Amino acid sequence: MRHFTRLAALAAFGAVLGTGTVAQELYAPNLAYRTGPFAATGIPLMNGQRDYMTMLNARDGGIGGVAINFEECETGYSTEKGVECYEKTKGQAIVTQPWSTGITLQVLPKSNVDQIPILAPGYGFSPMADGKVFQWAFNTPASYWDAASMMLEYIGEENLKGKKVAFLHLDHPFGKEPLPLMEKKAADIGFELLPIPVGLKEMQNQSAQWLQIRRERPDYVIMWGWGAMNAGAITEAVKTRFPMDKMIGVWWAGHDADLKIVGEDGKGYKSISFSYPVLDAPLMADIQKYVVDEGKTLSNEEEMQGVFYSRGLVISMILAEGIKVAQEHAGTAEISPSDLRWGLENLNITEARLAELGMTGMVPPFQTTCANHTGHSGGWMLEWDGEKFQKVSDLLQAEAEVIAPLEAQMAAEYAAANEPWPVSACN
Amino acid sequence: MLDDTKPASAGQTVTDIALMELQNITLRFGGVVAINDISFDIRQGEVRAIIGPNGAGKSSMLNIISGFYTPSEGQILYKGAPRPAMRPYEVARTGVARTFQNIALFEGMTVLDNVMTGRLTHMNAGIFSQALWLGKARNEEIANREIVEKVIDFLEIQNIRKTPVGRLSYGLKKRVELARALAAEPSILLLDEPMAGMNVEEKEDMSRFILDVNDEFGTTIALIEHDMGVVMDLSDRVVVMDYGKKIGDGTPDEVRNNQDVIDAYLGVAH
Amino acid sequence: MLYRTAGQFKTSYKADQALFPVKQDAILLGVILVFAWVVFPLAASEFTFQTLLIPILIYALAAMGLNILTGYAGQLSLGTAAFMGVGAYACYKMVTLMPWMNPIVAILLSGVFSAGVGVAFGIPSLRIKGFYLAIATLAAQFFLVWLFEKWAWLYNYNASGAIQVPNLEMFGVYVAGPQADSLVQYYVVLAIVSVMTMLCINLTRGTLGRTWKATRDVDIAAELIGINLMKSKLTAFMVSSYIVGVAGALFVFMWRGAAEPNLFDIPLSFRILFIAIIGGLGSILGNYLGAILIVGLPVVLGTLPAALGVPIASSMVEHINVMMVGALIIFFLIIEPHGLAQLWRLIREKLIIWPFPH
Amino acid sequence: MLNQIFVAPFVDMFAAPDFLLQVLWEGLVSGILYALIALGFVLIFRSSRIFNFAQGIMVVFAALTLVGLYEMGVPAWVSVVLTLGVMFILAVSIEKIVLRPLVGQPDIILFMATIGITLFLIGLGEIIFGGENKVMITEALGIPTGSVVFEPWGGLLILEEKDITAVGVAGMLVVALLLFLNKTRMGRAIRALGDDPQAALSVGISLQTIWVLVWFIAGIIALVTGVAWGARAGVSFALEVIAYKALPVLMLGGLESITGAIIGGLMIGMLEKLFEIYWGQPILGGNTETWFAFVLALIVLLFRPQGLFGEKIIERV
Repeated sequence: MRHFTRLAALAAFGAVLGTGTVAQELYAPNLAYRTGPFAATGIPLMNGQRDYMTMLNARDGGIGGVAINFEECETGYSTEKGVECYEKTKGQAIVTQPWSTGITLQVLPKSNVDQIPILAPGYGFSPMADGKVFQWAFNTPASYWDAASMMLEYIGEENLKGKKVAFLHLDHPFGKEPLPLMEKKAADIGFELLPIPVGLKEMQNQSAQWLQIRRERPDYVIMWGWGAMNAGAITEAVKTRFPMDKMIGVWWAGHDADLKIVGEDGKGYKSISFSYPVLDAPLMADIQKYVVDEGKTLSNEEEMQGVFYSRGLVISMILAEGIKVAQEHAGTAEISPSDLRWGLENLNITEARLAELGMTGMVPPFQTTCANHTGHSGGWMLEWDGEKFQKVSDLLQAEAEVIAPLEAQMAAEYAAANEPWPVSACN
Repeated sequence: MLDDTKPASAGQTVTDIALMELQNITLRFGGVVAINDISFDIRQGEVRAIIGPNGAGKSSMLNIISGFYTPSEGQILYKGAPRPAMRPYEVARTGVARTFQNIALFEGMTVLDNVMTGRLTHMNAGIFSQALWLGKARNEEIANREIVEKVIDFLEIQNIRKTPVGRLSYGLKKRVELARALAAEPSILLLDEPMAGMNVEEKEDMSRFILDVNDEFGTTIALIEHDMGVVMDLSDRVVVMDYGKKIGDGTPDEVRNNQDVIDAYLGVAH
Repeated sequence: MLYRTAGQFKTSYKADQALFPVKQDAILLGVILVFAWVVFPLAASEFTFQTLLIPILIYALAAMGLNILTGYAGQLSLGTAAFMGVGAYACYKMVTLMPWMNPIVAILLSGVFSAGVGVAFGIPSLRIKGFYLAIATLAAQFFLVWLFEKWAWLYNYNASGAIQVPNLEMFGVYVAGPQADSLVQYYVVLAIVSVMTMLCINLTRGTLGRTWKATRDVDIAAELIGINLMKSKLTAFMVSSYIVGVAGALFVFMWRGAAEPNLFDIPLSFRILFIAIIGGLGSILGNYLGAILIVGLPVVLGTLPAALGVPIASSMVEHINVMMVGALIIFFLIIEPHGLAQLWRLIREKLIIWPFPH
Repeated sequence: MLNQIFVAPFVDMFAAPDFLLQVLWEGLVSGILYALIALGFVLIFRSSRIFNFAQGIMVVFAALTLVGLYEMGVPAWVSVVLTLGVMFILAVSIEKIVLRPLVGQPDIILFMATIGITLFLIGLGEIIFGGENKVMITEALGIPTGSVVFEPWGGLLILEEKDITAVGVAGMLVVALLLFLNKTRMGRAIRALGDDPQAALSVGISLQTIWVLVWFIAGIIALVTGVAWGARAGVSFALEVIAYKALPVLMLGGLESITGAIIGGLMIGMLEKLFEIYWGQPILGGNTETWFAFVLALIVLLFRPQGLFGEKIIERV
């Protein structure tokens, strides 16, 4: 036993040294999941993120002249593996990208101690928007509550009053995340909210949930689905003849491959999104030139046209912009985690900046501040036309006046439950 | 007897006080009658044999005595009082110990631990005392270990004390099983074919041990055995069964000369 | 010569019942304890604490609990994780309802709740045996995890449905929660696990241990020599679930910091079963060996490619890791079905007679 | 509360009989697949006393191989044949590498070995096929994808054609298996093995052959299950969990009973759906299907330890 542990300790020691940053490199690891039951949705996102950074390294020599070491640590969406990855990378990393609400919740409390920014674009804990409380966490550019609010706004208050809305969600912290906002809106507007949980083991066999939907006859189905759950729900919806245009998914339920299973039958299905693939954007040409043509991508043409791949690009762009702003502020290219935090707090992604990046139309403009870690970019409603997702709305904006107090309230509760918890004044 | 603190009854010979009386015992499995209205007694200090051809119901009889089967009809008087319906472990705690036809030792334990299990009915330290290995549990362990060591010495298995029973020969396993039963200091010891499958030498050893147990500790013994020679030499009295019925009962000589027994059993079997 | 036992004679039964009748074993244990209490804490990095030392100890403890039930009392259980969950949720409720409570007391008390639930789910073992019982324990597994999800009171009506460990203080030092130092947590875990191990060794070598082993080996014979099977099995469920519950509380409070219900789902149960079986059923030492192999080895393997500079995608490493664990399980089952503990026993026997084989 | 438990559900059932039929149909479709997987378990258990936990991953593996081959450009039906070939090779490898060295080990060791196989196949499968959710090649296999609609009592009953096909094919497979087990020499040997290994071997078929054969049959069952289930929601590793559902079926039906597996599977499929819809969702907050079957089986076993179809056990010393 002694021999064994010593061997283990030695190897672990070696590993820590081995992953150490070589000079002139920023270590920005990604806690990716290309395995496990959620791999289907994870892979295109990870590919997009990776390709963006690869492109920057090839085209510009990284950011501010420093290469980005965009190493992946595989979690398989398992919280335990995620924490292992976090512990493994936190020594050198300037950022943590936890990629699961479960892992985010787990590392969130440690963020004040370890002082590494958590970047969870479009996921995680919605109250993380409150930068005073969650000084190290960012769910830029939009939170789950933003998503729920925009979906309801799209349906329209007049269409909701007195109606029944089924909330089909994964029975997991991720799926439960929008409930507080939905419940509040249901009370405000006066519609009946019917939460229908899908267990992790039932993702592929949702017949009981859809029988319930058939019995309850909701007017709308709002879906908080992920991984294998999406395909399961959409096929069941087609089978039950639930009108597709009354079904709206969160942005993680808007994956092209999930809809391709039903093809034409899925026409009319909608998904809210803070990103959109613009295939003729200048960025795509650079990706083609510096990554695809060089044989450095793990993706394929079909996947690259999808919503998730381009969302991966957007997410890496947010990180890259954060690094850039931080470098300018710190006056050095080799920034520290707390420099990056400043960068992520002072993002200003304007239309002009998007045009410079060659990403016009791929993400709405947004701006973060010390107190606002989300940026609340708003989003577009996408609709499946039988072959791909199309933008069918103008830019939608979440109701800040409803969300902000809720964020502040729940952030305060969180801080209280985790006493002592430092709260910044953001002056 | 093994425990020095108890009044020794060693040297006791056969008495005519009935330790156990079985009255009109009948046992049915569904429609099959395994034992049909049998009565006999086992006297304090004697060696009582139950014999009969295969399927006569001997093992079922032993199972009834040890409480594994509940008789469909009839009652058992034990130490002068009727024995109520009991779970087998409760019967064991009234001083009934046994061995098994197909050895039922605890293969995952050493010889010593197996014999120690025979003492379980005498040990009652609480779980906390055991977990902390303090006071009562520790003293109890040592006191009982001494008794077990006596049994081990008596049966001459000192040298295999720490051997896992899985590694032992058949004959030794039988002896360890006897040790385990004996360690319980039973009022009545049931032996289910103690010599089955043994060679002549092992049988002689086992016979000697059985007689010694009976002589030195005065333990009452009831046994089932196929080897007629052994039965006639060992036992004080014999019950003969055939097809679930009792067809003879008496001293070995009486039984040997009983015409029913000769017809039904001895004549047929050999 | 290292393991020469000649010349070491026992003069009393008391001495013979000592924990380490052979002197060298005591020395070896001493060395291990020095490493565990002094060397590792001084040398280990944060990463080593969080991914190797603390989890190995906690997993070993959980496996020990399972081993009491499966290895000693012979009742196969596939629901270990759910009982860990009971411990974790009980601990969470206690520290949130009674914030003044000493965290270690809370952890030790949480086992009482899992012991109660364990006994309730152990009742079927009186009638159901073998694989049927194993499947029956799955009823506990699935039902309890479902309950953790549906019974909002358990997680204080949190929106996320997850529980989060608050900062807990003891004598002015944080022992749990985000502010707690890994070193402190390691010592707390090490202390609790050491004490539990000691209690387990005592229980399994004494009356109760023999009762359980007898129940495991031949239950009918056990009953006929005077063992109350109901009591034997239910005490096994009780003791086992207590330990597993404490392990569950440690798991969340001393290591993970937060937990969602599906953390306690079947993969965790299987993982602990692997540890117990690869380590060796019916052995205390085996749980540690198994935990090192099943928990520690994949972590080390995962860091190897990077350390050696081999460019393999991390997802590939993970795939290979899963395959390796599967293959290792099969490999170890084939070379030594009785586990690593048995392997060590054989090596030790060889060492005792070495260098004179006859 | 009492009303909710004892009255309301039945009122609901009678108020909407078409919906009740739909629920039962959905239960039946799941049930027949549970039965199929349970049958795979039973065959392997009878012939080798192995509680084969790898049955679930075999379903995934078979379906992934089929889809993978098709995506490589192999015609659909050729893919089916090749997949069967792969499952055969898998069966032989498992027998040779894992089972043979473990002959005579305690049940729990063999059980653990099958969990080892499961992990190994998960890793291998992800390396070969990747983790993405794949679309079952339903149309290429000629499985109809429309639906049949009935309107009983003015209501609505939708039967998916692919579910009907699944039920039909599964039913046929069950019949074929029963014929094989009862009418062929090999089949009888497999059945006899459960009762008396010696007698079975005297027929002149080696144990190895029988093992390879039952693992191969389990492979065929896995493929059919994989196609049927994959046609509903795609093929991914998440599919593995349906193997758990076969376990309570085994408890109810008995580990060795072929009829038990079939009837138990159908019963559990329908009862768990009924319970979820009429009791679970209204009263307990739903998702009761994860545990209902287990708890039901547990309760039944408490009163009948031998299962529904087993014979009363008489214990002997």
